[in-house]
Amino acid sequence: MSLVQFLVLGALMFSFGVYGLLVRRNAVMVLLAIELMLNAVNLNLIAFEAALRTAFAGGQVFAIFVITVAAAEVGIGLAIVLLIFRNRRSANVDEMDLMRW
Amino acid sequence: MVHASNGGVLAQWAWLIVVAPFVAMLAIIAFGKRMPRKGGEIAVTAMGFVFVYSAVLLILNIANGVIFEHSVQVAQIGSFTIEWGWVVDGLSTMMYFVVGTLSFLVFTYATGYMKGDVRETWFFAAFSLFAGAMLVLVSAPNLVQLIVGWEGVGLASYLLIGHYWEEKENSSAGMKAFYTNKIADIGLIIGAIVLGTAVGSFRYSDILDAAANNLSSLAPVAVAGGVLLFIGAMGKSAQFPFHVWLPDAMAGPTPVSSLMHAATMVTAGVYLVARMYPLYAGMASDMRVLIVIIGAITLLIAGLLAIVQDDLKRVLAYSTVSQLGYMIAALGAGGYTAGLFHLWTHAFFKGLLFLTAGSIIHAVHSNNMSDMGGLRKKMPVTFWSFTSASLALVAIIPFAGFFSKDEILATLGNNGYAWAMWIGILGAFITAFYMGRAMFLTFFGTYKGEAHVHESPKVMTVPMAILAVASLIAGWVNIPGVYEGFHHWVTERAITFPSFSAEGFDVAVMLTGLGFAIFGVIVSYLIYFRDADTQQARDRVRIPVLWPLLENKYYLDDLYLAVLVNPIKGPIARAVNWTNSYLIDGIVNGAGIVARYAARIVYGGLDQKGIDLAINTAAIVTGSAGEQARRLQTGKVQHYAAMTVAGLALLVIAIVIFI
Amino acid sequence: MLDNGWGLSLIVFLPLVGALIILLTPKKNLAAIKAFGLTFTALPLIIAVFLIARFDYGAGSAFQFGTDLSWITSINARYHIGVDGISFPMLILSTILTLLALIYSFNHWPEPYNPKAFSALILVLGTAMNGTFVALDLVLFFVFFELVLLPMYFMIGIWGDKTMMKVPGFRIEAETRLYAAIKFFVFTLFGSAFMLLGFLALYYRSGDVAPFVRTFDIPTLISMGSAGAFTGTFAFLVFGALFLGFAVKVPMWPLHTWLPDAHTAAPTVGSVLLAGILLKLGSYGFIRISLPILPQEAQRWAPAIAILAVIGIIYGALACLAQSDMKRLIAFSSVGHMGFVMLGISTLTVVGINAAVIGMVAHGLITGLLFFVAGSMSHRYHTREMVRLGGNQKLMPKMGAILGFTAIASLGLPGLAGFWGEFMSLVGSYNPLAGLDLGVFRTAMVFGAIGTVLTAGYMLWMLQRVNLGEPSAEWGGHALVDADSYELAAWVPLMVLIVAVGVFPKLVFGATNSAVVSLVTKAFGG
Amino acid sequence: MGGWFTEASNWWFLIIAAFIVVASFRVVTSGNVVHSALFLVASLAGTAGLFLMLGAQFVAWVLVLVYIGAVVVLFLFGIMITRAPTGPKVEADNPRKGFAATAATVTFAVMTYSSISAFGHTEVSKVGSGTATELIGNQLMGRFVLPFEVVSFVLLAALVGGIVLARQDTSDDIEEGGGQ
Repeated sequence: MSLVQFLVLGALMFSFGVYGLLVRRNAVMVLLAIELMLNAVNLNLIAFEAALRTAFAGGQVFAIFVITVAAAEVGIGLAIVLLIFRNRRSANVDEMDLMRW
Repeated sequence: MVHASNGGVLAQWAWLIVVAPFVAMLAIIAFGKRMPRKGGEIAVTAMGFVFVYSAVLLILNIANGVIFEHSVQVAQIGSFTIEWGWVVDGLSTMMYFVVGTLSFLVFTYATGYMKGDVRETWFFAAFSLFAGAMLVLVSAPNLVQLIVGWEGVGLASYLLIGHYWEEKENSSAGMKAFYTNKIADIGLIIGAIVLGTAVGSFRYSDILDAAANNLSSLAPVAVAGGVLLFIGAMGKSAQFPFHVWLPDAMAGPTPVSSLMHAATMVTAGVYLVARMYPLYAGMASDMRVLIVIIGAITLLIAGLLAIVQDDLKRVLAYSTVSQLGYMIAALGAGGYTAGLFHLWTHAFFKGLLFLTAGSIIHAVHSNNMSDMGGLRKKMPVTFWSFTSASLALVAIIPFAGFFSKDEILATLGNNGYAWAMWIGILGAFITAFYMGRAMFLTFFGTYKGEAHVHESPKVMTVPMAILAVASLIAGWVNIPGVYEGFHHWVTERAITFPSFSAEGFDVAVMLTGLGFAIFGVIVSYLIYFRDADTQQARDRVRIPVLWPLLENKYYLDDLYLAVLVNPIKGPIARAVNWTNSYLIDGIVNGAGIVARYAARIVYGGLDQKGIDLAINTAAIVTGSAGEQARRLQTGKVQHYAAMTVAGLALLVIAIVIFI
Repeated sequence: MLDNGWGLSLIVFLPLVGALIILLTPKKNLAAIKAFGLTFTALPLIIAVFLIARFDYGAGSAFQFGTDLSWITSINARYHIGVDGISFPMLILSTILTLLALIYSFNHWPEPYNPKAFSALILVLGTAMNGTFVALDLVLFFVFFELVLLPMYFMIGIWGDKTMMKVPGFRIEAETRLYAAIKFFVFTLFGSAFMLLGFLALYYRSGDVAPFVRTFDIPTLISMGSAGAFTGTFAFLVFGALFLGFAVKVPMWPLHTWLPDAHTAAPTVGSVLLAGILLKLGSYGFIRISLPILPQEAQRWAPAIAILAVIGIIYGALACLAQSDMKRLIAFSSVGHMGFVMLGISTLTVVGINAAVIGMVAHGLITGLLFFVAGSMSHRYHTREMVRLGGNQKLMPKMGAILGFTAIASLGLPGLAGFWGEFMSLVGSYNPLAGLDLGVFRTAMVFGAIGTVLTAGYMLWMLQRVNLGEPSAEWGGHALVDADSYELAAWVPLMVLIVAVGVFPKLVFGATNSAVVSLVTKAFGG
Repeated sequence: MGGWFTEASNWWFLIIAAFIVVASFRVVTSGNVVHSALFLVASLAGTAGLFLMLGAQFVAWVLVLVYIGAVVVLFLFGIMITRAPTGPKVEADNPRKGFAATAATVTFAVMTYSSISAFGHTEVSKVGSGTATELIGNQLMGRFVLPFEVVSFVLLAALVGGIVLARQDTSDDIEEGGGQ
């Protein structure tokens, strides 16, 4: 098995994530897309770990870290979406332009 | 060179003369208001001190001659040193004495004249400032201190002319005097710079030594420097183009006109030319003809103008301008002693004339001669001093004016300026004419004013009496051929001076001058003796008793009137008056208006519209650019994400392509 | 103790300490604020006077009381301070004016009433001004040069004139104080940006010369410059950059439009310090940095500077004739007077530069006093329009007398301080440095002399419109209180100094002459 | 490239990869948000499979248990609470589809190009029993102890944040006097 096949797969998943990020109107769906992108990163990490076989299994350790960070991110993300939903009755990303200068 | 001592301790302490008036000024400002005579006494005592000290110095100089110069270095800039100092030599002792006596007498006179004035204390403070500044000017050993005194005197004249500044014309007259002087002062300052840098120092002694032995560096600039300094002198001594301010200066109280605008201040220009005489006599000699021309023009025009004035003080003002023309012409023609001697005598009798005019105005409360007349019996002392002064001015034999004016005419004649001499003689006639007119209109005929006329108080009449005597004996100091005193103790004893021959006694010129003077008096007697120069007044001339006498005289009179007097009195004088007030004054006022108009264009157009416009547009443009940039900030998260991704993509492509 | 740099550092930083202390004192405790303010401005003056006694006038050219500590090692910027014959008079002037400004404002806090902030700002301004005159390192100089802007910006911005004004040439209305503050700030910043470029260029180029160590140190740069290290287009660009930075501050002719706006809007004390000291930073910069470090370049630029200076003189005078607002008139008169200073500098001769220094000192004293009086009068009459003012001599005799005295001093009456600056710069421009174009300088001299007449013109005309004549009915009812004790306490010292410098110019020339002689000989030889 | 198909594992790889690709595609394109979430689960599961192939057993099971178990369930809660549009014909995408597609393809192209050019021939070594969990544990507590602590802080912060955001909400109600 060559490393590239995993990298290509990761890149494809990442691109789907990007597409989803840019296209989705609903905040939750945007978060899903982000999860997808993070997962692609995990795949790359593990693939490189397999290729390089470092003594300290850096890739896998980092994959774990990525997963924890992703979890934290989802926690907060959903909390915020919840709050906005409560105020605006809609989680539609297009209408959230409070930060317009 | 006549042997001369260094004047011993008296000369060392001569700087007291200069400092005394300033001390008086500060004293007056400090506690003048509380003094019984509102500060007048302080001023008079200070001037008394100056008078006594200068008299002693004069006597010392007459006795064995004094040449002394000392200066204290005040600043050192590269090669130039700036010094304050004082000079005691023939010329300066003479000027000290003139300023001293005149100030002392006029100050005492002023305590009476200005009693109860709205700002009496301030008046005496400014008057002492003037005296101080004049003494600084006269005592200066270098051009820089001269400029300090020069502009100080200019400032004092501005303050004093504008004394009654409630009315706008008075303050405008003061400003006009200051501007005209300031414009002429450009010449003085640039002349001082030109000579100073050429010689390397501003000291008279250095400059005059350089002029005496034709220093090479001075040669190219000597004439230019001479002309420039003379322009400065013309401003201060009210010579032809710059004389416009003197008649307006009569807006000031009469003691001011008497001391400043007759005796001392206006002679500063003559003093400057006299002080720089070695330069004019030596290297800058070929510009001297210009001085004679200007002097001649001034004496003629001013004389004519004096004829048509109704205001007594203006007549005297124009007469001063005319006499200054005499002095300048004399100096120009090479008559160093003649010019200075006339300055000496003129100071006394012209000062007195103004004092008498002041006492008349004080009594009649009006300047115009049309409100006067027949004051002979009511104001005897004033009348007799006025007569002695005008006889001196008209240059009748025993009086001072005769000797000095005669010497001027002799100098003009002998030094190849015959045309100037004849203008001088014509001037003598005109002077006699307008003085006669003034005399008859004020003192003879019936009293036309309403105010109750009485003789002025003693404090005013005593100085007048003293000056009356002075204007008689002042001339005897230098009777040509009999006692050449003035010539000795003024001419030879100057700090640096090539020896100079005094003018000989020219009988022919003397007689012609005297003849014209007497003739002028007679003509004015014929016209104005009884009453104002109205037509019916001249008819009344034919009273029966003097019928035959007046009759033939009358024809003679008519002949002269038609040939000589009327053309002069009538059109020419009026034309000159018109040119003076509309043309020259017009130019002066026009310059003011043009300057203000240019200012408005420069400020409005260039400053506001030009440069500021550029800057404000720059500000506005940046503002609106900011406006457009704001629109990018939509607030939608996905726009930002899209932009980031696009940027990332472009970046990576760029890296891949270029690296 | 005070000789080895402590004295100067104290003079510079005491006001800053004072400002901090004032900020800590509670707002209501006015007495404490006044006490702190007074002590922390009086102390620098006392130290300065102490240093006058110890200043070695003979060696005016050496930098005395200096110290040289390393500051930012990475770019070799050093805390190098020192005072020589040229900067010492300016330092004293700055300490005096700061103290008088504070004394004056004890009784005249400008609108909106906030003595704490206002006195703190004055103190910070004091530090910045003293620092600039003392700095002998380009970075230190730049820091203080910029620090000056902030307090002045806030002074004009907050305490300025609130009336609305129409921006000339546009249909935009703006509050005078905001328009003026921003214009002042951005204008000067624009200039100092180029100045910084010039400093950096010098810094890098100094690396290629003898000790091959890049330095910001002014004396070392001067020795390099006079040895001919900076020439060619590099020198041209650097001089141009420095010229832009300093010319904006002087202000020289085309870059001057911020001055009248800043002065009309600034509170009294603001415009006094602005005219008194801030304008001098530019011309001081020329004398301290541009001329000695780039001598050849200075000679190439001298005629241009002279022409701009003369235009400044005539332009300033003409603009004054067209003014109806008193403070704006005085502002334009500053443009004229600083024109004389720059004319003096442009001659590159000992006489000229001496004239420039005494011109700066005299202008600081005279225009400072003029703005004090104008400020007080506009404070009492609530207007600056001269057409409504009139007969001030009758309503407020003391104020009128002081205004008269200062106006006459300002038009350069000989015997008062103003005359020496103008006269000596005319003497200087009559025979400038050998090799400079005589024609340009002599015509400049003539225009300068004409400038003095125009100055006399608008000054006396202003006096007539404001002081003389009958007071208009409008002021009949008002109880106009004449100059009070605080004002006199601030003004009398200035008047005494004006007369003292006028009658005895050695007070200034004594210190500056040896310094200027050494500067000119080192820079231009001969 | 020929030899690539001969290996058995590659075949497995192809099957799982196809499964992952379809799942991921559906995540971002399905109209129904619940479907997206479930497709995400599928794609994660596929990845876990790949991890097993690459010998990262511990991480694979962590992925399954933690990620799929907890995180995606949280998502489902979120979806239900926000009553996201689960109806069929809802416009889930905004007008910028075209741009997003191109951006995604460009990113994909760029990443693949650089991966191929950089790691064209590196081979993934066949692994025996996979990395021992013990090794990962030692590393977590040894070399990576600092990042480990930092990440725990991140989680703590997320937790506290979540509580604060949630709690703040109820206080508003009290002021509004109940409601909701």
